[in-house]
Amino acid sequence: MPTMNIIQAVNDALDLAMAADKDVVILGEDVGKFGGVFRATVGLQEKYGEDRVIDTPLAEAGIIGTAIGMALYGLRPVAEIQFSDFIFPAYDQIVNELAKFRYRSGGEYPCPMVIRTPFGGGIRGGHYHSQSPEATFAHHAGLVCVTPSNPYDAKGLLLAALASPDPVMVFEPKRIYRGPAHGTNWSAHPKGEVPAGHYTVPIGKADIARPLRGKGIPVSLISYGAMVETCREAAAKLEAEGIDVELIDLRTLVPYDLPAIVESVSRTGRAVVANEAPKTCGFAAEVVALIMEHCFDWLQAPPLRVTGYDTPFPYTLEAAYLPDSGRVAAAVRQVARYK
Amino acid sequence: MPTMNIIQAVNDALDLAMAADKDVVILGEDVGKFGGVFRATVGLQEKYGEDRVIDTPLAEAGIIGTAIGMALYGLRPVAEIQFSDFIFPAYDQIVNELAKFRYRSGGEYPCPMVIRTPFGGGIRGGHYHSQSPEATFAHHAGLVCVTPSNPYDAKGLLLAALASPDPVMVFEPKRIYRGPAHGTNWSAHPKGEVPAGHYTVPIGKADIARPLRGKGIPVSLISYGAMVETCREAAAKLEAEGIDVELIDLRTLVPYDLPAIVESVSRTGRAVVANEAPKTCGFAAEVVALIMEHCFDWLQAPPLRVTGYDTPFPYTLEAAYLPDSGRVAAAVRQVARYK
Amino acid sequence: MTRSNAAPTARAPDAGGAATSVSHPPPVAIAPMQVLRADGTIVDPEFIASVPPADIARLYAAMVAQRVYDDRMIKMQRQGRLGFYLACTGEEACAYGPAYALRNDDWMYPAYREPGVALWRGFPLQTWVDNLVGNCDDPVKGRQMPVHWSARAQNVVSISSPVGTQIPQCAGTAYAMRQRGDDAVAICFFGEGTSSEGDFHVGLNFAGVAKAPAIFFCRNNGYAISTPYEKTTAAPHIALRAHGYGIRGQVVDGNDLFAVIKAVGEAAAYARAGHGPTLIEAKTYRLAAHSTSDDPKAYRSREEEAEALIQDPLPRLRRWLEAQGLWDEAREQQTQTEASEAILAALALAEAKPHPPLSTLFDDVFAARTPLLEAQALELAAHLASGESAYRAAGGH
Amino acid sequence: MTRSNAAPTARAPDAGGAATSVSHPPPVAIAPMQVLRADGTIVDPEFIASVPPADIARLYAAMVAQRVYDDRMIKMQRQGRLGFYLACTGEEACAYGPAYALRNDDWMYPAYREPGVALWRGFPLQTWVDNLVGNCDDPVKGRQMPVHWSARAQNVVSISSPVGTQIPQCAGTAYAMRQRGDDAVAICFFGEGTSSEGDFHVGLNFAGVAKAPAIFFCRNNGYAISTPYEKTTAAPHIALRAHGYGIRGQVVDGNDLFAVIKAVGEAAAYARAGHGPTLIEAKTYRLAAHSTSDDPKAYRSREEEAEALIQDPLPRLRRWLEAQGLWDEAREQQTQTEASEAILAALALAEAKPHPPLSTLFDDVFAARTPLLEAQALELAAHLASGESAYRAAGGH
Ligand SMILES: Cc1ncc(C[n+]2csc(CCOP(=O)(O)OP(=O)(O)O)c2C)c(N)n1
Ligand SMILES: Cc1ncc(C[n+]2csc(CCOP(=O)(O)OP(=O)(O)O)c2C)c(N)n1
Ligand SMILES: [Mg+2]
Ligand SMILES: [Mg+2]
Repeated sequence: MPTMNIIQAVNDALDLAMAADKDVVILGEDVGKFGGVFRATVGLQEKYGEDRVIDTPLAEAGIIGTAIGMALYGLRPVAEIQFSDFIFPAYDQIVNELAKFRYRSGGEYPCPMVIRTPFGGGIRGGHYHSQSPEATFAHHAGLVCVTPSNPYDAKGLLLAALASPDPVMVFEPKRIYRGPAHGTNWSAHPKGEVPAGHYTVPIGKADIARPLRGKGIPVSLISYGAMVETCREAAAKLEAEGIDVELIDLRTLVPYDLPAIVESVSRTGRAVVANEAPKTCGFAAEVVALIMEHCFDWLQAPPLRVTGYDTPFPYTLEAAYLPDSGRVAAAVRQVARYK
Repeated sequence: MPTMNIIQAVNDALDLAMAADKDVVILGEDVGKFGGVFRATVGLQEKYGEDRVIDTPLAEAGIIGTAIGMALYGLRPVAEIQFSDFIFPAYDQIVNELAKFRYRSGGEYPCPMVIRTPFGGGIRGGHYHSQSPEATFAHHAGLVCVTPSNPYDAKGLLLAALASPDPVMVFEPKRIYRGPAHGTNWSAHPKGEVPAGHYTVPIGKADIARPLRGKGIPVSLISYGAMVETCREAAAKLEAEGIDVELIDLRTLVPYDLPAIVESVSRTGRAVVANEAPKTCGFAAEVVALIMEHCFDWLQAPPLRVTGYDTPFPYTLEAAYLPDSGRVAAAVRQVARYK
Repeated sequence: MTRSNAAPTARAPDAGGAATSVSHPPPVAIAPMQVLRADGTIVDPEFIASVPPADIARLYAAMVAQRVYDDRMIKMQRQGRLGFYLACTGEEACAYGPAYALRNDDWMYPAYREPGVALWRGFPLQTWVDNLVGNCDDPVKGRQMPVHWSARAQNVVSISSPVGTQIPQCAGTAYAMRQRGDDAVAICFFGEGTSSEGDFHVGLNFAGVAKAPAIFFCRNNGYAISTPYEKTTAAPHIALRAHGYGIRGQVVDGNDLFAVIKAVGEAAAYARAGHGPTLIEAKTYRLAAHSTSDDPKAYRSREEEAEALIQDPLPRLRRWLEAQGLWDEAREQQTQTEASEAILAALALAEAKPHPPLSTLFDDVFAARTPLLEAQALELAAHLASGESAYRAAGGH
Repeated sequence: MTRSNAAPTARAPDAGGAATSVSHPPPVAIAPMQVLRADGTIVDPEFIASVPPADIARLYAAMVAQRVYDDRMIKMQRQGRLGFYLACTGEEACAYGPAYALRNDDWMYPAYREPGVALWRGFPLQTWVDNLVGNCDDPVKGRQMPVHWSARAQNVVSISSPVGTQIPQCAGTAYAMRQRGDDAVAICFFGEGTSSEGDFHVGLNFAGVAKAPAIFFCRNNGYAISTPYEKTTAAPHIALRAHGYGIRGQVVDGNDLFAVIKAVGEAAAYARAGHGPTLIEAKTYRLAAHSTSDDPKAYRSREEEAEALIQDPLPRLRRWLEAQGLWDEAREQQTQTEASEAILAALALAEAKPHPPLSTLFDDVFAARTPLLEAQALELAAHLASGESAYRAAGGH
């Protein structure tokens, strides 16, 4: 099977979709000749023309607003927002228009389209090239939100998004675009194997990224995006300490896979939830609240959150800011040893 | 002591601040001659002139963007966003600029200013005149977020906001602008008594809106904004059923008053958190997660949330959508009777 | 966004050389295009001759009916029978003119002041009133305030409250039309106040670069709620902004139905010919209050309103029709009576219909209900059964 | 936003009458204002005579130094000594010209391509380099990427990455200046790509209505990363947008230092006189890559770049200075050598400085740390002490 990194997997999915359906169009800043600042659309303009891979003026509200108008008419736009830090000029179009179109029109005007945007830190991008705003979209009803953590899911989720009747936001973990960790690449990783041709990863289904090994105190560790690899690292470290981590990769934030969460936490009685975004009102808060509501009787310890700090994202001190495997491990230990 | 409704209290606070400090300016859509669509700025343009009470062009990004520029130079702008449903064109200016100015400039450019915006449903405003987006601002570090629930706090918090060195967002509960409930007005309510002259309600301090009466199963009920009155109604109803509610009005969402939450819940062992916004990633999720992290050992029951449903806001079925005192009471009962 | 405009590149050419200021002061006021003046004089007999007079009579009748609907619905709101209403009084030509000038496969993005565009295309009066009431036959299932309807069968897009968002959407739809090889155009309606939003700028600029077959129709009615034109912009005309997007601009007398038809017709022909978008600014006046929540006495004078009445599109058209022998007092009376009866009957019918079913609360958020929404629907059902529901207490079923 | 512009009201006047299209096709290209052409010919001797030649020599020296800094820092980035860099090569006149034309109490909102505006006002080279490195003396405490500095003492506002946000902010600052009775102006720099953002529109329109003493300086360097001007807008000039805001517009040769000084000086005088804002469009060319993350080979030709070199602002100015006997090869060499030594020395010093202290992570979010931030600071301290920290593992202190 071919191995790919996430960028290649995204590019492959887009290529397949464009070849299969001439209504699929891509639009965004620098997506054409340049192939996007992360190169996710490389080669597509050459192949499908300037009318289907559209270099837009520099205006995110315009990208999303025009994409909505295209989708209403029947095209299937894939809008790229260069960094999710720059998605906010389009916030109104996304949360007041895109999210509500089907509902507010009584079902007359559904608006299926895809927004791809790289999110998260770890690329030395500082303040404005590192944010993780997914929770502020998940809060507004009407937006499907997915976050792949590896090449296999990146392709499968994007193809699922392209087939969805709903608007889908794909938050792409830019830190691990090219490899699961600094200095390694995806070809060594099982999830780097990406089938050729069309397949989908179902929206709304979490993945057990690492099952319990059956030895040690079991703890559910729930995360998504680039943090999945950080959690995997923590799990490996904890194995030796007699802590057995079940790592759940949510993959979809909206609609989330509650049965998968409940099933795991009711078995382990212990949970840690990790996201890179700031703590206050981040997605981890939602998962903890859900665990409360659905697993209270099984809990052996309070579920803890590992998150970014409640500050803007720094540059020089990025490595101190980013939740690392050490912080995840410490929280898991605390939960495992709770009495 | 004079009695006022919330609109009058806001107007009074603005009047006092403008009289005391000529750097205070008000800007927004229709705030001048018209006095704002909710009449909060009535009479101020006449008194302080068109240069200090500014009718802006219809552009929320312009209102906030220019206010930021004014604040950086030393004015103290109070920007009105007509409905919080229409704040999203300014989302980028608020979360990427206003929230981060002090931090990103190493402290060189603080940006103290106030944004007032009515939020929440209950006025038959449907889809686009009813939203509660506070959690999506609380998530971005750097914004103080306050939500008065009565005239006394409305004036005191606004005057505190005007004296704050930080940017402050005031989410005003428009449903109860003129009375704590449909058909009654604030003059009958103790919190309708509003001292003349300057006073502040401290930012970051919750209020015990209804202390325990000492009889029955104690439950902490935590809320803010217009929902406080809904919760008060529920508490009155529950008293007869042997359930003793301690009602905490958060008043400030960022920075929240953790000691007040922990103190109450560790005493009662039972908690319900209510907000009007949709459930997923709403502010109630944060409060539940905090309760988990800080009160686990005292908990007798899982903390529950009472929230809006995860749909856009409806019009005809508004009364079915809005969390009413019956839904709050049911959740409190469930928590009180949990075994 | 491809078909290049062959615009000069950005590099500084050494050509010319005299120190030229682009525009200082900005260009003087431009007289709006007119066909039939308020005083009855005809500016463009050729254009008038090109429109079947019977069509004008039909349009006039529809405009008269619209005014009757508006008057009645404002009264009904005052009587508490509607939650909210918003009239287009004085601006009828800006809805019926474009509706007439375009084809049924042309898409429309109205603001909230153009029910006429859908009614003209056959959107049933009853459905429109069902929306005003928010009953089970409201096309938007009671989810939005009155006047926020949707008319899929008429190719009129669901109305939004946030102003301006429709402008880039219209550009996108126009792009899609060209991309699909369809010969249609897309038009977007908005007020001069709305032209201050960022979405105006991004929408027109996108359409310009893409040469999308779009028409941007700015109803300049002098006010954005209480905000007068002078506080909206320092530009003498909104249409001057066309320069800045390299697109066609047009100022038109928005109270002159003929002129509006002509302007939109020309813009549509231009767009269909592949030349790109036009920004039309129609000068008109909001004779009505902004909405039933507004009282214009707070911010404008009775004299100003009286003066504006002279430009009213209805009497001007009526005089012309009468001169052609196509209208008289009897027809006027009959049209008004019929409209009044029709709208009141529709309202009575609408009021008799039940609320949208509770299930509609949870439908259409997504194509299918999520498990969370299923759970919330069950929660609500249990709550309603509990006897503690405020909705039930208020008589909801 | 008050001082009324006495704009015509929005009501349709009956005046005029001929069917007038505002602009179709849009006005033809306007020659940029020039003072000193690339070929050395002088267009405006009077203006040249009004500037002390010694000042021009100083400006030229600063521009030469800037180019040296840019060259060195790009190399340093390639060697891994900087995380990121972004040069203004070819566009130096657009920073040093405005800096010279304005007073020190005039506020500046630069984008990321104008370090010159602060350096000219005395922002220390060392501080600038401390920012590039993000060390403990970086004025923004290592919180932003390189080239996002802040210079409070110079009245230059903290640089943001999101483009365009500065434009309404600049309008607001200008408003505040007038409100305070200060005689200052505010200027905002941005690229032609940025002029597509909604913030451009809302900012210029606000400033226009308010007649705020603002200058909007659009550096039209032909590209927004890879996006060429033709895909940014169909308008031949960004400055044409001034019409649509009722403000003054000006196209200027951005590679002609004299012309830039003149344009900004005139705009400032106009603003100080109470006439309101000016939109200046400076035609230039981005000789550099967009940033060290970019490679222009992917989207433009070597021929185009070579052709653009002819317009380079530096040689043109040097020839003039040499003709005046104010410059020669020796001074050129000396300036370059000194600049090179200065920047490399500053870099070495900067690299030797420690990181910003960890406490800076939690400071300045608010004026005072909240309890939550205090708790998180303690959490981080405990984590660093645990031996499991990635930051510590990577050598952080
Ligand atoms: C984004 C947004 N901000 C504010 C409002 C509130 N609002 C509704 S209508 C209106 C005025 C619109 O004026 P204009 O565009 O001139 O249209 P008109 O009502 O005159 O037809 C305002 C401010 C809104 N609906 N949307
Ligand atoms: C809101 C926003 N969107 C996207 C970006 C990414 N970005 C950085 S610079 C740039 C191009 C800017 O072009 P232009 O305004 O012409 O300035 P220039 O770089 O040419 O000086 C883009 C798209 C950004 N910084 N901010
Ligand atoms: Mg208007
Ligand atoms: Mg550029």
